[in-house]
Amino acid sequence: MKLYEYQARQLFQAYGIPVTPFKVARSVEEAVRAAEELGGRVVVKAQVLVAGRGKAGGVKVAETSEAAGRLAGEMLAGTVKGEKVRSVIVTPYQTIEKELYLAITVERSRRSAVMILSAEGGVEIEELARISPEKLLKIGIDPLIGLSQYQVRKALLFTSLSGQPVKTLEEIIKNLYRLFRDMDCELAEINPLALTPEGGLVALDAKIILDDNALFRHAEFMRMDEGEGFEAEARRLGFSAVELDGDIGIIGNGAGLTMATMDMVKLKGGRPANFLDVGGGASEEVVEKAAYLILSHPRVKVLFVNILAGITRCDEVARGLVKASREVGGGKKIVVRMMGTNEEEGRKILVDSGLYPLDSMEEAAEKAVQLARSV
Amino acid sequence: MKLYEYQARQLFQAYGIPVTPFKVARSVEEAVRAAEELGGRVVVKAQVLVAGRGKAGGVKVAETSEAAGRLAGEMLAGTVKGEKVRSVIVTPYQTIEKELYLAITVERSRRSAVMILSAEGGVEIEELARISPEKLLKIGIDPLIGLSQYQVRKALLFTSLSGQPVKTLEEIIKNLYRLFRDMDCELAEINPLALTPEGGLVALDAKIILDDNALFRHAEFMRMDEGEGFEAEARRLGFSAVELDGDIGIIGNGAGLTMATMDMVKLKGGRPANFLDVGGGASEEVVEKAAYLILSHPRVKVLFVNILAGITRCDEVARGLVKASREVGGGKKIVVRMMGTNEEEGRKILVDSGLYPLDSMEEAAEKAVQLARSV
Amino acid sequence: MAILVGSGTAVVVQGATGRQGAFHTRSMLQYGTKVLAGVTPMKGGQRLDGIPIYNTVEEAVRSHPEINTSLIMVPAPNVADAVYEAVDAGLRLLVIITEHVPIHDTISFLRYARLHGVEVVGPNCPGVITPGEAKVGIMPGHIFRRGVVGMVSRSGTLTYEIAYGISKLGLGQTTAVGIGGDPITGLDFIEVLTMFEKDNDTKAVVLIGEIGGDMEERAAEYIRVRGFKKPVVAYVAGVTAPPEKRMGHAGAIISMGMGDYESKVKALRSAGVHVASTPSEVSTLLSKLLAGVKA
Amino acid sequence: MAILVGSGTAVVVQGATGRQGAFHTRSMLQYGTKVLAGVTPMKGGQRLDGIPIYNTVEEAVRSHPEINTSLIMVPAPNVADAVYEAVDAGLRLLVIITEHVPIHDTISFLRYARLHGVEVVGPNCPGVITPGEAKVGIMPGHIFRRGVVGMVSRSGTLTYEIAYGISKLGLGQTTAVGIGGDPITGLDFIEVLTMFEKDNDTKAVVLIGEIGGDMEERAAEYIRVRGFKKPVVAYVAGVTAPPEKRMGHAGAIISMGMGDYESKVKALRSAGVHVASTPSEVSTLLSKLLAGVKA
Repeated sequence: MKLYEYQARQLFQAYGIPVTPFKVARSVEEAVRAAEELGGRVVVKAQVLVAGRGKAGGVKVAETSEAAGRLAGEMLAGTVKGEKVRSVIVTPYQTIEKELYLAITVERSRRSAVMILSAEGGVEIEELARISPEKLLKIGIDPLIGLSQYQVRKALLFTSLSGQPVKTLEEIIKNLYRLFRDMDCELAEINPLALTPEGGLVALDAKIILDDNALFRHAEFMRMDEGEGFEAEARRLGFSAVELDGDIGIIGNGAGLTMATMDMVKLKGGRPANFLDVGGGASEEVVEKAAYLILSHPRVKVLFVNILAGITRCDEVARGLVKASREVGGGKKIVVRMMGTNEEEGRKILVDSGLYPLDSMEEAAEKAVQLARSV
Repeated sequence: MKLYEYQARQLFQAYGIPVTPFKVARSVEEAVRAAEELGGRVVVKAQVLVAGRGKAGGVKVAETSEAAGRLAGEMLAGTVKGEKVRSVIVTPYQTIEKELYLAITVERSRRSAVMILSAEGGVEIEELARISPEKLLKIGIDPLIGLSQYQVRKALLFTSLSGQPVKTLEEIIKNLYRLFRDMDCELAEINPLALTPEGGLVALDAKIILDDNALFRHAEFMRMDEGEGFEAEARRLGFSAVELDGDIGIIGNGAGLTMATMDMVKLKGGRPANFLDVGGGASEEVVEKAAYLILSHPRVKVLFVNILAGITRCDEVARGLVKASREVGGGKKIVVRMMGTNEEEGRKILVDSGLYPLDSMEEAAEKAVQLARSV
Repeated sequence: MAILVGSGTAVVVQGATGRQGAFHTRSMLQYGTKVLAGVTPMKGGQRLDGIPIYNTVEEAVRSHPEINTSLIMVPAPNVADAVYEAVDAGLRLLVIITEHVPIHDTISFLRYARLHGVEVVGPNCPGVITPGEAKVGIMPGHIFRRGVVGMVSRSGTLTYEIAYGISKLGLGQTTAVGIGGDPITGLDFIEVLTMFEKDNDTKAVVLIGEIGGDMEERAAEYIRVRGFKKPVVAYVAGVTAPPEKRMGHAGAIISMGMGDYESKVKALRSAGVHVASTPSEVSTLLSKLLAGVKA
Repeated sequence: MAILVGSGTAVVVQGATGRQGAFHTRSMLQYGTKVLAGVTPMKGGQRLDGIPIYNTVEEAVRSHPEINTSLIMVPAPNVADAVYEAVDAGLRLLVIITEHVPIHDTISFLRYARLHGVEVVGPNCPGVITPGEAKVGIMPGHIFRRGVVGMVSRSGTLTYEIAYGISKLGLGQTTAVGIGGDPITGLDFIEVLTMFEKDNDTKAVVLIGEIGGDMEERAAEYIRVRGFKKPVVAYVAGVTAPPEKRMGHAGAIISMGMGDYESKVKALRSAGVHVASTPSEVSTLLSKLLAGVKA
């Protein structure tokens, strides 16, 4: 779960990581008041989760509080890369002596957390990693020991900072690691971490991704998903789902199979409307809900269900599909391919309701594409 | 560093381990007031560090507050097994359904912490370990993982408690381990942990030994040693010292050598007055202080110094001894045996001052014993 | 031969009495897997389909010293503890079926297991099957048949899909290993490839990947540099997946410019791996490569 | 031969620029030990008696790949970190001189080192010397001479005392290992005995114990049960030590009915170990046992 910048900044503050002062505003008035209280030149930043906000006009400088209000108003009325802006933050414009990059994240290949540090911040770190890998320091962290003092020292030596900023950076590194572990982060990133002309270090941005699987340990972030639309609804029902722009709805069990199904539809010339993985052992009710959700989507013409039943049982799947198809009219077609546990029973239920299951994934995909064209 | 019961109880409280209510009293009046406030039958417990306080009359039951005052007065005026009583605690008398034993300590042979649990508390645990080892559960704790939940479960299953006490015990075990780690304990012990007739669990005693070497992490316990006498004074000077009842003072460098020196004196028929290890690399000043401390002890007739100089330098030792011998008169003799780094220089300094170093430890010990007899 | 599990495998199921645990314990027993015990705290003394349930792994191992493998199906928050218990009890192979395990837990217990020389498969995986010998997992056993193809996969049901095709062709499998769909897993492609290379019965390997991460790229690099001695056929799911979206589980995500389909396929092809564009093409390619090899 | 250290030993000193560190680094160099580098954070680039100082162990090892051993002399609060750094840098043997290391730190870093297969001697020890080859420690080198007796000891200066006697007799030492005086140490008596048993040059072993703990009893049990193949002579300090008093350091304490002199001597004698009643008697016993053995 990616946090909004203001949430990440609040966590930084709670963990003693210096950030520029900031205020969250959800209206023009709040933005004006925030700018007045902060005084001087400010930055207005749209609170969105998409990447690349800056280049998309989501971060702007205002010389006066009125300008701040106007910018906030524009942002709050619009979207950034398609994402609706619900709030902005207002924060003083900070003059910068030098920018650093500091992050702790999970590295798959090392099977551990890594700290990444660069004396060049502000830039896209992936870009930097490609062009000048020598400017990046990566330190793998042993999970049983944690970040060792010697590793912190190594990081400090790498920056070639001196004096007070070294001590501040040491505290920031230790606190960021504490936050990363305590909060079950997948990523905790400060980019840029600014060295000010006064010799201070301060985070100008804050990015945190929490591990969804660990939210049970962080009740404060276990709020209901507030979004709208297909994906949010699917999440509320407990599915992993992604919306796409085609007309063939996809239901599969297991991420790999569902992706392969989606890929197959595309390969056969069709356009998937979504990806929806019902997971393992889906019951009749679960299948019904999933099918209903997709069949009721206006863009969907055909629903293609591909189930390989291991824990899952074909009869349950069949019953769920039959129910959903009865609830949704409108001439929407259902193509089913299923195999495995209780396959015969499942087939019988489908056939009795006029739904004819197919044997192979390819055959079924072809059928779905053909139906979508003919509707 | 062994804590007083009241200090250990305060830590228990801070870590959510239930203890019976208690008040510390340093006078008869305080004890009477404490007993009045607590009401009913109380127990008065002398706050001393020696083991076996109960059998030595340091724990007594009082039916009235006057009786509590009287008992406190007697304790505060006296000693328990030779240790002066500076304070007592007053705590309500607790009826007991069953007694448990719970401790976490360091086990040398496992090179790790162990949790020890017994459904029979109150008794001497060493005694129980000898007679009925099957009544003790010992669980080794991996330092990199900590106490695992499965180990806690194993402990709970072992007690054959049921219902609420199981949940309370689970909390107590986890909290005791947290305390043990956070506070760098060598031992954290609850004996007895009482099951009350109401189904509660409460610690009736509290024993904590902190690791002296980790006190730098626990500034609140880094108070100056308040004791009196030779050992306390030696500790304040930074030496490891133990007082014995003989007349030959012993200074060595290194615990093993100093013990061997002491043993040798005894073997040769002498009586060591103390054990004092000046440690490695002792400077002139350090040696002088050590020698002065021992020479000024009224019981000491002869000082036997045995130094094997590695980091330590014989010339420094010699200079320190010469200075101390000049400061203390009274016909006290010094026998020196030294070997190693800068040996020749050291010998010369001694000889110039009329102190003749001997070559072997045995020879020197014999000389010291002989001198002690003749003084 | 085969790898990881076989006739010498003796299993304890941690979390045996839950709904899923009981279902799959029965299914493994029916398959013929030597499941000797189950463990569920506070349910010690019960029996399940004839096998005894113990409170702790230690007790189970004390009563059945031949146990060397654990199938872990406890709820996600308890997986780390189950691993510590199994490692401390001296087991040699852990297969973790549970999904949604917190990644920090996974990082810690994998390290602990590795330092103790214990192999871990998973989490979030279907398990390991050596057809005809032992099924330690939740896969439908009848889809697999004894044969010559080693399978290693990040995806559960997709493995069944492809295994079915291989079985139908008559080639069958030596062992199929579902390494799991999480970003961080115990055994990875490279480690399983190494095992298959040493296994004489395995004549070819099928590698089933997904978008996300760089495990396929690293496997390709390993094959390219080391010169893997057996033919490898790969299928990678997610060619049409959009970037920055999690496709079902945390492992399958094209993120920060990493883990897209093209990069994986390019790397695999440059290592001499035969990449199938559909699941069914895997069998087609295999049958060509193994023409003449007797299953 | 000899054990632990020898002509193949190449040393980095962690904490080389402190007063003690510099003194002993020089002393080891004078002895002929291959000390290739020192490490002191923020002092990288300096030199000390001709050897380079680095900021990190990693840098030292990168510049001198033959380094396999670290002598750790950093302040007690920093020892744990120094161990993690040395283990992570791939060293194989760590000798920790520093005393007053918190016991919880010791427990953790010893476990970490052991899981990585790294040997640790100490903390709170004089180090290891193989006379004529390498001195990795703070002992006065001239007391030792090359010979046939393996020495293992919980006590520093007492080792010198006894080594001096052995050297004077002309027997000399293969290796002398000071395992350290703390309650918990890296290598213990049993592990070092095992090494000496395998070392062909070692004809007899001297074991120097102290009151406190049960390491002597466990060593005796090991010798008794396994049937140690070489003569062992022991000396145990502290026959006159009062109970419940720490004699100098945390390791030497007769506490909770454990670790007294009688129990140790009884156990050693019943295992066939020759127990000397004074340090000098050790050499006397050795010369009888090794009559005819050429040093």
